[in-house]
Amino acid sequence: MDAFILQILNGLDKGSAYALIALGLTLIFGTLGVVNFAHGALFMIGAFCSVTLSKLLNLSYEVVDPTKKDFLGRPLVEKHTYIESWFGPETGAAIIDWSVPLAILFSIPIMIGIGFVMERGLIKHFYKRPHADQILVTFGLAIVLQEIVKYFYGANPIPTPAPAAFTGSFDFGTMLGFDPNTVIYPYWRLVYFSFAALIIGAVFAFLQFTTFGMVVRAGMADRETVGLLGINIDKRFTIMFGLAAAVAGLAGVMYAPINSPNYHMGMDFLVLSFVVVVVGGMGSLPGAVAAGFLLGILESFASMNEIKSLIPGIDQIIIYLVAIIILLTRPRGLMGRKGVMED
Amino acid sequence: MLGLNKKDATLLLLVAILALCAPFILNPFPEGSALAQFNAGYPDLMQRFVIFGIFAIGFNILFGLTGYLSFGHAAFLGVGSYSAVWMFKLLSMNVIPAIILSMIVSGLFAVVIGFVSLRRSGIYFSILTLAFAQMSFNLAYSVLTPITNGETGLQLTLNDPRILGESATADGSIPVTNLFGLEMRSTFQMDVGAWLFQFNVGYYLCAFIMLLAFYLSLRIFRSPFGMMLRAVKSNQQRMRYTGLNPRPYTLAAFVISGMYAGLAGGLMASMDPLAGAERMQWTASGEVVLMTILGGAGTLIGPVLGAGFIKYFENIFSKINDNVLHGWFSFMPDGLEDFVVGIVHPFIGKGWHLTLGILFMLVVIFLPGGLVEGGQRIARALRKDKSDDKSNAKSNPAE
Amino acid sequence: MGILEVKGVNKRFGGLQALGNVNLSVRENTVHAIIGPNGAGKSTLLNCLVGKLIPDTGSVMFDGNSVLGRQPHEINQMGISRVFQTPEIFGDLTVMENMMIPIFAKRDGAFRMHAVGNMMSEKDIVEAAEKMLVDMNMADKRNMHTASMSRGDKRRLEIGMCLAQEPRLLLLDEPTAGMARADTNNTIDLLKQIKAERDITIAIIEHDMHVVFSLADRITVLAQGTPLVEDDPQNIKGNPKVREAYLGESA
Amino acid sequence: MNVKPDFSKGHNLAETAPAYLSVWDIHAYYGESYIVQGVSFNVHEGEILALLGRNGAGKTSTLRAIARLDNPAIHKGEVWLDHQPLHLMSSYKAAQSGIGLVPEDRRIIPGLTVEENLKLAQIAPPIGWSIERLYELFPRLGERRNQEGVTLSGGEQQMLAIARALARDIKVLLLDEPYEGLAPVIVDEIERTLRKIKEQGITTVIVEQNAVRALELSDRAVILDTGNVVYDGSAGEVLSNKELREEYLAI
Amino acid sequence: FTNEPTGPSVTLGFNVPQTGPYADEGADELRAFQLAVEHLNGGGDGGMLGTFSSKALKGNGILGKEVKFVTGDTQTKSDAARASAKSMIEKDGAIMISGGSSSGVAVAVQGLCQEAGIIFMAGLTHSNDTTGKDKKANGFRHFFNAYMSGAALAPVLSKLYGNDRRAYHLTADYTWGWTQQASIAAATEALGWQTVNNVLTPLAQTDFSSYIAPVLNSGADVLVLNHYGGNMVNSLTNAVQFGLRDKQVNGKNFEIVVPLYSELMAKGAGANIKGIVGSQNWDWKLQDEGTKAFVQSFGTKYGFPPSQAAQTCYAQTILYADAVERAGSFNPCAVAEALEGFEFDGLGNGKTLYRKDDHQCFKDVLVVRGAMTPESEFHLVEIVEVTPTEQVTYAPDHPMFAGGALGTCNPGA
Ligand SMILES: Nc1ncnc2c1ncn2[C@@H]1O[C@H](COP(=O)(O)OP(=O)(O)OP(=O)(O)O)[C@@H](O)[C@H]1O
Ligand SMILES: Nc1ncnc2c1ncn2[C@@H]1O[C@H](COP(=O)(O)OP(=O)(O)OP(=O)(O)O)[C@@H](O)[C@H]1O
Ligand SMILES: [Mg+2]
Ligand SMILES: [Mg+2]
Repeated sequence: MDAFILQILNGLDKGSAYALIALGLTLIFGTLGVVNFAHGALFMIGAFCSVTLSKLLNLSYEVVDPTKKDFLGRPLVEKHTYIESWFGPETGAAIIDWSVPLAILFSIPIMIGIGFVMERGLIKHFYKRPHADQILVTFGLAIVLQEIVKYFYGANPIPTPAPAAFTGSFDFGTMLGFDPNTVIYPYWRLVYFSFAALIIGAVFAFLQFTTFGMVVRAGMADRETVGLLGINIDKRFTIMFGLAAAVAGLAGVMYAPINSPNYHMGMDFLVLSFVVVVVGGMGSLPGAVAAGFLLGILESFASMNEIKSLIPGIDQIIIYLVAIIILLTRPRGLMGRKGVMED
Repeated sequence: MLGLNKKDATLLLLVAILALCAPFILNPFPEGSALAQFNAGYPDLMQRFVIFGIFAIGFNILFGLTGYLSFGHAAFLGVGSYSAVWMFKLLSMNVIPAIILSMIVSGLFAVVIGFVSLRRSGIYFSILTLAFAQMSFNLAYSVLTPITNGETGLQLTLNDPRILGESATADGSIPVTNLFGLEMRSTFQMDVGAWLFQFNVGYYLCAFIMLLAFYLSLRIFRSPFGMMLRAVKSNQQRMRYTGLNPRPYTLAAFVISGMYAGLAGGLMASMDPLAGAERMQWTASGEVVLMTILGGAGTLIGPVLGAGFIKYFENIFSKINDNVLHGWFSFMPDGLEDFVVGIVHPFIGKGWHLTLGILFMLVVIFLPGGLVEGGQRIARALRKDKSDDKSNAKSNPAE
Repeated sequence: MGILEVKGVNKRFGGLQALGNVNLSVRENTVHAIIGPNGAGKSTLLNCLVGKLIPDTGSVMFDGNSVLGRQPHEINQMGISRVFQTPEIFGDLTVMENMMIPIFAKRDGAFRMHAVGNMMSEKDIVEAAEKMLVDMNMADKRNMHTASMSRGDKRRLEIGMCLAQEPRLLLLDEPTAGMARADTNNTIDLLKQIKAERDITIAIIEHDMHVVFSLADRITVLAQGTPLVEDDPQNIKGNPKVREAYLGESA
Repeated sequence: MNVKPDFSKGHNLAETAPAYLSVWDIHAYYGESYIVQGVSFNVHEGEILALLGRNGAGKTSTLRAIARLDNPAIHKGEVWLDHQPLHLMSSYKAAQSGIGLVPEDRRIIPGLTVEENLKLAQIAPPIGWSIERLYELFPRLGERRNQEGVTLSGGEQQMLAIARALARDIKVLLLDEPYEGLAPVIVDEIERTLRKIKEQGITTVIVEQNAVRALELSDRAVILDTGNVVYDGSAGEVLSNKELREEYLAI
Repeated sequence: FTNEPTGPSVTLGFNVPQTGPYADEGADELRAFQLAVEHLNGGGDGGMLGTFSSKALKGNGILGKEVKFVTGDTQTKSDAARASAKSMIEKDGAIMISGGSSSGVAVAVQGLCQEAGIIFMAGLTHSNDTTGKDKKANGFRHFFNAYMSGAALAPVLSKLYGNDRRAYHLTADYTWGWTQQASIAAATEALGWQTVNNVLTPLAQTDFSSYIAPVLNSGADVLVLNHYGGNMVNSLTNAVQFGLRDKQVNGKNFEIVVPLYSELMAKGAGANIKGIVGSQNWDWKLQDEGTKAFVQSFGTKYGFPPSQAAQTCYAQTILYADAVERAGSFNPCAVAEALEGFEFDGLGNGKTLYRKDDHQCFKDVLVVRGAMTPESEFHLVEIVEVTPTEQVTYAPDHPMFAGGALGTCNPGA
């Protein structure tokens, strides 16, 4: 029972990451109809917003300490951060410690800006082009973005810890009457889950309670006719793209403490997020979110020893297996709309 | 000629000449010159060009004609390789049975995967094929290690039975792949002045098979079957109401292209008897998609060009390091030399991905029809230059 | 006993009864027109005949065999061809290729590989297609990509493609909509000629009364999913109910 | 005016009243193919103009060019509506300036219900008829308001397309074959509506294959042939002049 | 023999990951190779040439021929690595290939070199198979292996955590992971530890939470992470997130062990590695003369201390050159003979033996622990113990290394 609860928690947490990435992807892929292979790169850039902010906060001046020696036997050059010298060691340290949450604010304008530039400068010309061309150009872009990040940050993962206040884990077990330490869950992952729920809710509300969503959907189905109705669809597409980039970026910002960011983390998630979006059904935001959680939970269960011992290697293939089964039983995924990218 | 019209026959002839003379064409720079770095005329890379060419030609039969975008074609390549290596391990080092088996096995795989995946179209189809390939890859890497040798890849050993051959040669090493005794790796070297040309048996076998594959694809493109496949792409609804069932056509195309992939895999293993799981990863499937689009999907020669383009970058650009750069620019004054090297540095060696990414974008932005369109534009420009009459602007059907 | 027998067909879309207990009998070698107000269920009825929709209840027999439960291509192979309300043609292919495909389908059935033959060396098919193009007055457009044709041309092509199959039953859903008057008259002549030359039964949906009354041997008026009357053209013209519900004063 | 054949009688109206919508020497291309080859005509405020011609004459292309759709692309020429230069605008700007096009293939937006299709038309200003009023005009649409637009019957879609144009406050209504696929009663109904619209001062350009009906409704007619204006004059003239009709309309 | 150098220079091929997750490690290897070439050609301060026990090298290249090199990208994929190695052999005429950052690649390239008649000096490869069932006569490994990790770790673990421990293994689901897990399990079980569970994790896994979560519940009090690279960084980060490091189980402190450490992984895992025990082939803080000379030379040139991967690649290049020099020929068979059974000192790690039977190198192995109070940004781990050679030596026919045959050396065409 406790193992079960634990895996549900895990699944929800994993699922929230999948759902968040898939949400951003589906805004572009499911709604605008652009196969965006650069979406993973946006996620990665989000994570590197965290890294960058923490680097910026850690900018330091150097002081030579002749009493100590460095590895070559020369006097040691010590580094002191400006932040600490400006705000005093305690406040300074606290600011540095909170760099990841602060990066949320830092990243929103950056991501929206990147989204705008990407859409206006590149994607705009590809709405009417075949999907294959979209794949090629966005894949090229993804590589370029990745390599730029790699050039500046290297290939190695960069540890980006959460604020100290969130280290450790919350003991659900004692709350539910189990033994202590049986059902624990890290605070930061709980934060991530809540954050994901918040973003998902906000995006839904935006698209549900305004006509924006309907217009964009209509624009994707038939740009020309929407233009005939006096609507400037280009502008809305740009906004949608910015929104999607921001969602992807925020997913990345908050993910940084969970796994140290590296330049190819986007590619690692890319295929999976496409699977999630398609299993959810093209063009359906609730579908993408539901599929994210479903696959997250199933993946967690598949990694349980009891199940692995029954079917060896099941955790290696579960996502794909489920995807196949769902797509065969439900032609358009969980909640897909008819006619969206079916040809 | 050979049941082809004049234009196609010319194209085939052109490809044949290119393939035959590749050792010369790809080695334009004299040995030891600064530009020798850009020579690609060595057996391994030439083999890769034609093998990936076969892979892409096959992929294009499915994608270019029917529009079904498979994102899992690498699975067939991988399966083909494994089959071939197993043949080398169990039967003999002759490449013929290995290649045949690899085509059969990948064909069977394609029947199964195609049968299931083709129940859906569009992106749903793509994801189904992707899912199958990723499952194959993940399993090959882990659970199926007894068959695939997992991470390392399936290799030959001295203990393999090789019923019709020998486990080990007289001097105690693993025998090499051959075609009835003609060793794949044997290379005839021709020294011409500063040039060294290499004529490799394996390459010519691959090139010959590639020509066959190309010829077959030409015939398929021009055949009634090819027309049906284009009809599938164009309007399945109309097809059904015309009394044609699209499913067997798409399945046939899928299996044919799967067998092409298997053939490529088998050849790869024949040139270098190792089969690694990465050959089945989505990135490998993505690569053939990129090759095809880059060259020009739906055109006959495009995929081959695309394959050559990507493999060239992978193998040539990745090997240019700062040392080489300094060698090239050593004629410049020191400060300038460092500056130029500094500028070029991010794009070569470990930065070859960056260059490739940029080129992908440039090609697709400026040449919507891929490299083939680039060629056509050049040809058109040349023609215009010659005869300055108003060219008939009729768009000619795709190559 | 007609060649096409529709008995008790019902079809619902959610809350909407699109077809309610439709009975229809089409006699062989006649032109049977189905008319009725917009949304009466005419196209839905055709859809049930070709396998695009499956009726909720009822039976559809073609020449003594049930149509229901068969795939669209099987139904076509039985001898039923259909022209759609919005033209369904192979947009990426040329006119000539469009014309060849149905002829292949007629000759080879649902599937035959032909993977290495040259399409242009199939003499019989090329000839038949050429002839059909001449008949349809489209020979000059043979190498055009159909996507860029005007809609009237597309429709004419589609009719030609269906005729090329030499079907026993031809279903036409507003074949002359959007066609210039001259071409409409051509089409009427063509259909008459074809009817005279071969054994063919035609079921036609049309809002253009000129076409209906020039061609039809018999007319069924469908309203709100059920047949209102079935009669000879003359009687239909005079039927006050039909005038009120459908024809209006200008007919 | 830059009209090639001079039917001087037809120019009466044109010469006296000032032009409201003025199309001047437009040349438009689909890719490389030259389709609209220098078309000019004027439309006066509140009048109905019939734009006629055979299939493929370039009627649709002309309307699309006026509505500033990218395809065909105008390479040369000017379009003025009420002193606004449409030729300098993109299509949504042109629409906001008062152009309302009912496209020939209706272009109902998939995935949206009937009501959403109408709502969509009222997102950008200026807003015209209320949705309730449109349902009064086409009760059929009111009944189907929550059905997905593309599943409507052909005629119902046509109604929706017209309603969608009226949902916006437009100055000029461009109708591309509005009667196509409609039952005769509905055609009568729409004709009445168009007259009503005319009374409200809306200017209309109507493209229609049913030339007689269109001419009866219209004040003036422009006839196109292979992308050129071959007649520009009164509608009555065309109706009464048999030669004209036979030469350009084959009726 | 293949690629016999005829001109005034000789070409070596350095095949390292330049793209993909191990690109940084590859870059460090490349730095070491370049440094080695510089030293062989008589440039720089000579580095470990001065401390190397064999004095055959004179700083005038190899056998008087100037050393040149070509580089390639393995992409950490067997296929790409072989393609790259082939191009070095076929196009550039490389006489020796070295480098690599994973066992799969090492085994694949080693096989290729055997077929082509080239010497392969493995870079970073830790799997038992490289000199076990996949050993090749033309291939040599300077790096230690999983068995040695186990053998070195076991006594330290016993000393630190006692002999009554229950271990839970998370293992990367591929060959290297399996051999390491088997080696560590065998070594710890010999101490009296119990292996509660061994869970295989998919290679592509990035989030290990669902594998970590059940650990506390299993009654285990030690978690062994048989992961490398990104897998290890993530699984360790996740384990620490779950608070495993601070928990008490069975009345003992819960402990985490990472059997194979690398500097880059340690850097990637950041503060999470504090106090976590593992093993290393070499560390720049060793105090022998060879290490000091190398660190000085490398540090002066690049501004930071070398990684163990760099040290391995440097040593491999020097060892190859020295063997050629001693054999007096570039013939791979002569070189192999010179390397087989070769005993030397002064390349770091103290006295070292290249065993003839399997071409595995035997030397001291380091047990290290994540530094609790780092003195500088380069101070990631501290050395807990230098396990002497005898303790990590095993018989050539040890079952973990069984199967496969060395074969005979192949000089190629
Ligand atoms: N898929 C569907 N879902 C819901 N309602 C549908 C669907 N298809 C058709 N309908 C409805 O069923 C009714 C009959 O439609 P049908 O297309 O058969 O009419 P029709 O007689 O062909 O009309 P028209 O002459 O205008 O083409 C219409 O009211 C239409 O809205
Ligand atoms: N998208 C397109 N690309 C290329 N050519 C086109 C395209 N659309 C139309 N054409 C061509 O332009 C010409 C004029 O077409 P248009 O649709 O304007 O004629 P129309 O007068 O409206 O005819 P119809 O009465 O059949 O609707 C036709 O010859 C047609 O083939
Ligand atoms: Mg209808
Ligand atoms: Mg038109």
